[in-house]
Amino acid sequence: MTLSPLFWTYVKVVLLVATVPAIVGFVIVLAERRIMAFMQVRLGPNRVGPEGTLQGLADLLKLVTKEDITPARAEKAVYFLAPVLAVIPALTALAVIPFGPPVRIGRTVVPLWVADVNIGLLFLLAITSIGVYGIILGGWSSNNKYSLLGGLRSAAQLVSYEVPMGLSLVSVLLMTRSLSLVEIVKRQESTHLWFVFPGLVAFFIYFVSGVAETNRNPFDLPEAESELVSGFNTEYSGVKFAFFFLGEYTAMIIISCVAVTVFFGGWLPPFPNVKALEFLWQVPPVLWFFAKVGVFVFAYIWFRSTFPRYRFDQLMGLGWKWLIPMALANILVVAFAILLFPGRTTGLVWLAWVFGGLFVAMYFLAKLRQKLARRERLAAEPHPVEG
Amino acid sequence: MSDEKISQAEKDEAAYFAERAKAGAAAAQAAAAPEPGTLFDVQEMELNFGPQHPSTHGVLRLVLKVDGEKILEAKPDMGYLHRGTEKLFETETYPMGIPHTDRLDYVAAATNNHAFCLAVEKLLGVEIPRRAQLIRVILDELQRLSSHLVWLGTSGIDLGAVTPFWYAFREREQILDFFEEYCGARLTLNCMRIGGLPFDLTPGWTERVSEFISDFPARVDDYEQLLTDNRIWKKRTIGVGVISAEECVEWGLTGPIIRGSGVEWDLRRAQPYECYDELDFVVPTRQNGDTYDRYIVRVQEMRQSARIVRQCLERLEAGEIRGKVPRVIKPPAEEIYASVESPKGELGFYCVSNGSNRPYRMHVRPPSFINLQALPRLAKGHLVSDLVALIGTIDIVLGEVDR
Amino acid sequence: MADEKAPAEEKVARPGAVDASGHPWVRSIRAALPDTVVSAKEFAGQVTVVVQKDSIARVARHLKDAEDFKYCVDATAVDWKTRDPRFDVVYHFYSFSKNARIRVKCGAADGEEVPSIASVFLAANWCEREIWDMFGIRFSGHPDLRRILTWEGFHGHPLRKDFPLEGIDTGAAVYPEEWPEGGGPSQKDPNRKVVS
Amino acid sequence: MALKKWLDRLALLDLFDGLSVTGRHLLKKKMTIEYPEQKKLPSDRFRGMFRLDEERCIKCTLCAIECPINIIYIDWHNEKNEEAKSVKVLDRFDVDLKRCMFCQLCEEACPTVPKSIWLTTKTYEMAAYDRNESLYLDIRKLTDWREAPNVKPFTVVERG
Repeated sequence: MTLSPLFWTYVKVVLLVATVPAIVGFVIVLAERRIMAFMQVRLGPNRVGPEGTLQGLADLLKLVTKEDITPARAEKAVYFLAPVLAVIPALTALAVIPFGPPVRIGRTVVPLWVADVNIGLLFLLAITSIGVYGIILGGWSSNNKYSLLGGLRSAAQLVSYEVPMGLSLVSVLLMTRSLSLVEIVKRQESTHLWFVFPGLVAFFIYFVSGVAETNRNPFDLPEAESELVSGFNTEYSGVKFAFFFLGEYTAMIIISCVAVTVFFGGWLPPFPNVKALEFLWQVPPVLWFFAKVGVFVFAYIWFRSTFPRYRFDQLMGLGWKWLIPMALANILVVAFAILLFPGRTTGLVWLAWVFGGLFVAMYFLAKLRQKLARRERLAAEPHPVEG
Repeated sequence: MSDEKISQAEKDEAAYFAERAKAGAAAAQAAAAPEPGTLFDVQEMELNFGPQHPSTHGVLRLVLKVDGEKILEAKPDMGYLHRGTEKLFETETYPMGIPHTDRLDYVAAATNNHAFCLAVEKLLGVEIPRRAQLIRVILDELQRLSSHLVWLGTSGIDLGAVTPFWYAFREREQILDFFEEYCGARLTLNCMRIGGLPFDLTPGWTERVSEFISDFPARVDDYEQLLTDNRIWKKRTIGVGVISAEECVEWGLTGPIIRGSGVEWDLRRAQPYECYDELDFVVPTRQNGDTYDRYIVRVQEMRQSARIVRQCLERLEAGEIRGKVPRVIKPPAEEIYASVESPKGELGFYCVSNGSNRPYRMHVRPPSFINLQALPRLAKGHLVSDLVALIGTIDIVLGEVDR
Repeated sequence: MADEKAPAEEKVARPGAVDASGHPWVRSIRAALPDTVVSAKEFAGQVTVVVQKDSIARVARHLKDAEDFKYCVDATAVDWKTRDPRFDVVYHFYSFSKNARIRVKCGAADGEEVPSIASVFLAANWCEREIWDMFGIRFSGHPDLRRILTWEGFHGHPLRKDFPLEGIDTGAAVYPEEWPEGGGPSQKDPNRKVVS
Repeated sequence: MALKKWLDRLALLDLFDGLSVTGRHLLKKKMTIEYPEQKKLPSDRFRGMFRLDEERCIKCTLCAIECPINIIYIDWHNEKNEEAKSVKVLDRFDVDLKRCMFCQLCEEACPTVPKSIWLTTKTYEMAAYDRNESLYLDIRKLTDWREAPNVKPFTVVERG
């Protein structure tokens, strides 16, 4: 008996919709809270279940049993719709992410993606930006000034960071010549090169705008507890709040997934072409994928516990004055490198060396300069602090 | 109540009811008027910032007029924590007033105690033994450290940097342990008495403090590494809330604010009390008078405080801890103003005595109250995000503002 | 204090206040604004000048411009209850160049207005509001004389000596919906509700 | 100068510095004290809950007089003891703990040696469901409050 591909698609959709919220609730939130706590020399939640593993369940129970409040004079329909708008697109976007190469189950070959759309990247960009409407509408419909400010900030953030994100992906498109995410991974396999190396600048821009797009620190302006008292979700409680929460974390997963797929070779192990490292292929590719996503989520958490928050206008300035010109210039450079050796990847390799070398050189120069400046400052201080 | 008081109260009352009648009429008129425009029809929006807001550092309420996020006008509204401390002083003997001073600036209780005691001691003309002076200075400076650490943590959180808060509170916890060991309380210390100190140091205290102090500059380096050079921190603070030295003087600003604007004025240096005149320390100043400079000044002050504590620990020698104070404190019928450099600025006590054992009038000159006065001036034209930075940089404690 | 009968241990001998009419700052005020200085004294190195109430703003201006007392430390008041005039309004000014403070006082009877110095020193603005709030002394020419620590509509002035220490029943906490602006009903307000 | 500025901007050194601080702390010793299981012992001078020694107390009411907020209520009467000497007997010694600010002035005022009322009992767990009942101490509570129910075992954490 063979099962139709459609059946497998249903199975995958159900699996995704069921597991991703569970992963968000149980793994990522817990990991975030505990890792942040560790960085802040404290322990974090460790009471519910062994080492706090059931914290997600407790949070879920709390949120579900909480009273669901709708403020007086709120736009009821929109207020109800906004959390849904925040979650559905985020979950939909997961459809095009390739978690691994096709696997054989029985006699059927099942690809580990729901759909290999040939406009994959465009689809992703389009669908994730719908999620922001949830935040904007939620902020507006709550009839609360702080929420409104949060929603407006979110709108501005969306406008300024969609552009650099798209532009940074364009330079990758030049390398892959395909929008399909599966195709992008395969292309990285065939060129023996993760695109993060030639696309270092593109990756940087993509990740910065990704952090901004998901409203995470240091770009968490729409929420900004200390300024807007949670901004757009001030008035939300219970399940609706849980939906916003879920939407935000799913968006974070998607940004990480796309970064892994486009820049870090998707399910490929590190250095797929090096003979000595062939044993890495023994690890199932899906695990490689999840490990890489995990690294990105960790980076998100790390940023959150380290950086202060940008101001609204500075955020816009960063987007428009820095990231967009940088992305445009990067496209030019990449295009030039590709055109220099048409049909071959030599240009990309060169580009990788140039970008990598430049950055490392700059970093160490700056480090040196910092050390010298510190020594000078200490020498110039009239009363150096001894001991 | 005396007769004249009643007549005055009646007059007040009549005026009040007339005003209320007028307000009621206005309200009725407004109700009859067509529905006011919705949020989008008006350019200006009134935003209630506080009293329950995470970054107003207590129960400060600011009524903001904002255009988008730009602040057109900020009106502070306080008094939510008013407890009538000055009235309480009048009803109690001098030593009984000291615990009340703990509750003024509750993150820096030792300096409050110190200022109170200093005022009464000046009135009495009491000399304080040298050991007591040194211990007082140590307590003051440890308190300054802990207060600045609270400031660093909370103003970091206001700007979204969560982690320095925990590091700062880790160190503060150690300082509070020292206080607990010395006087038995962590926050509301009540650790000074008129004429000296209630206790001598416990054995081993000085060693533990000096160990902490020698470790402290490295900890400050950590905070600085997180914040000082960080581009986001710089962007959020440089050029925010700039105030010139002349304006600082005009507004009566004190403490790190006036030093951040380039006025090297520190009561520990300008009018040394206790044994500050023989200690070697720098009064850090910066020239630009913005939030970043005030941040730098405070961080430098932490380093200097550590130095002062170390010097005092070196100078400690056995001796009396309480000067010759009469059992019943009855100062001459005079008036006195005495002030110390609290972590927030000049904290003064103006004491009027009528020769009895209670102060006739005890007025507090709270640095936070006077500094807060400049907030509308600082906030004007900035964004709402900057407002939290400004509240953080003024470093108010509402217990002191409202008294 | 506890036992008033306890024998006072040795009283510390202390010179009392001395007359400071000859102090240069006092002379300077006298020279610039004749007939303003009522008296002057010095105690523990602190100079106190008592001036006429109506000229306080001019004295402040003179001290600021001519004597370089650029910094208004504080302004407060003292209620003497039975004295005439009833109140003392007390100002402290500081001079950076002299590194010294001066205390300027003026008397004010109940209901009298004192000229505001908020236009001379911005710092005095809130201090004067506090004095109005706590003592009920009005300041003429103050830009924004509202109550500051208590709320608008509060009855009485807490730091007056005849204000009861226990406070007064403002009713505000009991019926917030009845008195939305926070003003407590006075004892004679016919609408006042009493909790049984 | 401009070159330096650009170098600093593009090398992201400040951001990496910050990340290194938090990264370093990831594995450092944690400061959390897991409260009910672990406890930090208060110092010897810690001002906690009151304790009264009725025998030592000479009923001079100095503590009540010295209390800044008048929360100590003392009543006593004279009684003849077996030697026909008149002795003071306490009728009431109440401390309204819920208003107490733990300033220790009462202990300082106490003239007996050792003190008959003292706060250095190393007690700080005074949470109660009913303030008026639990935090209003009469003589009985002041002298035998140690019968605290349900104290779970805990480990003591070193100070400092």
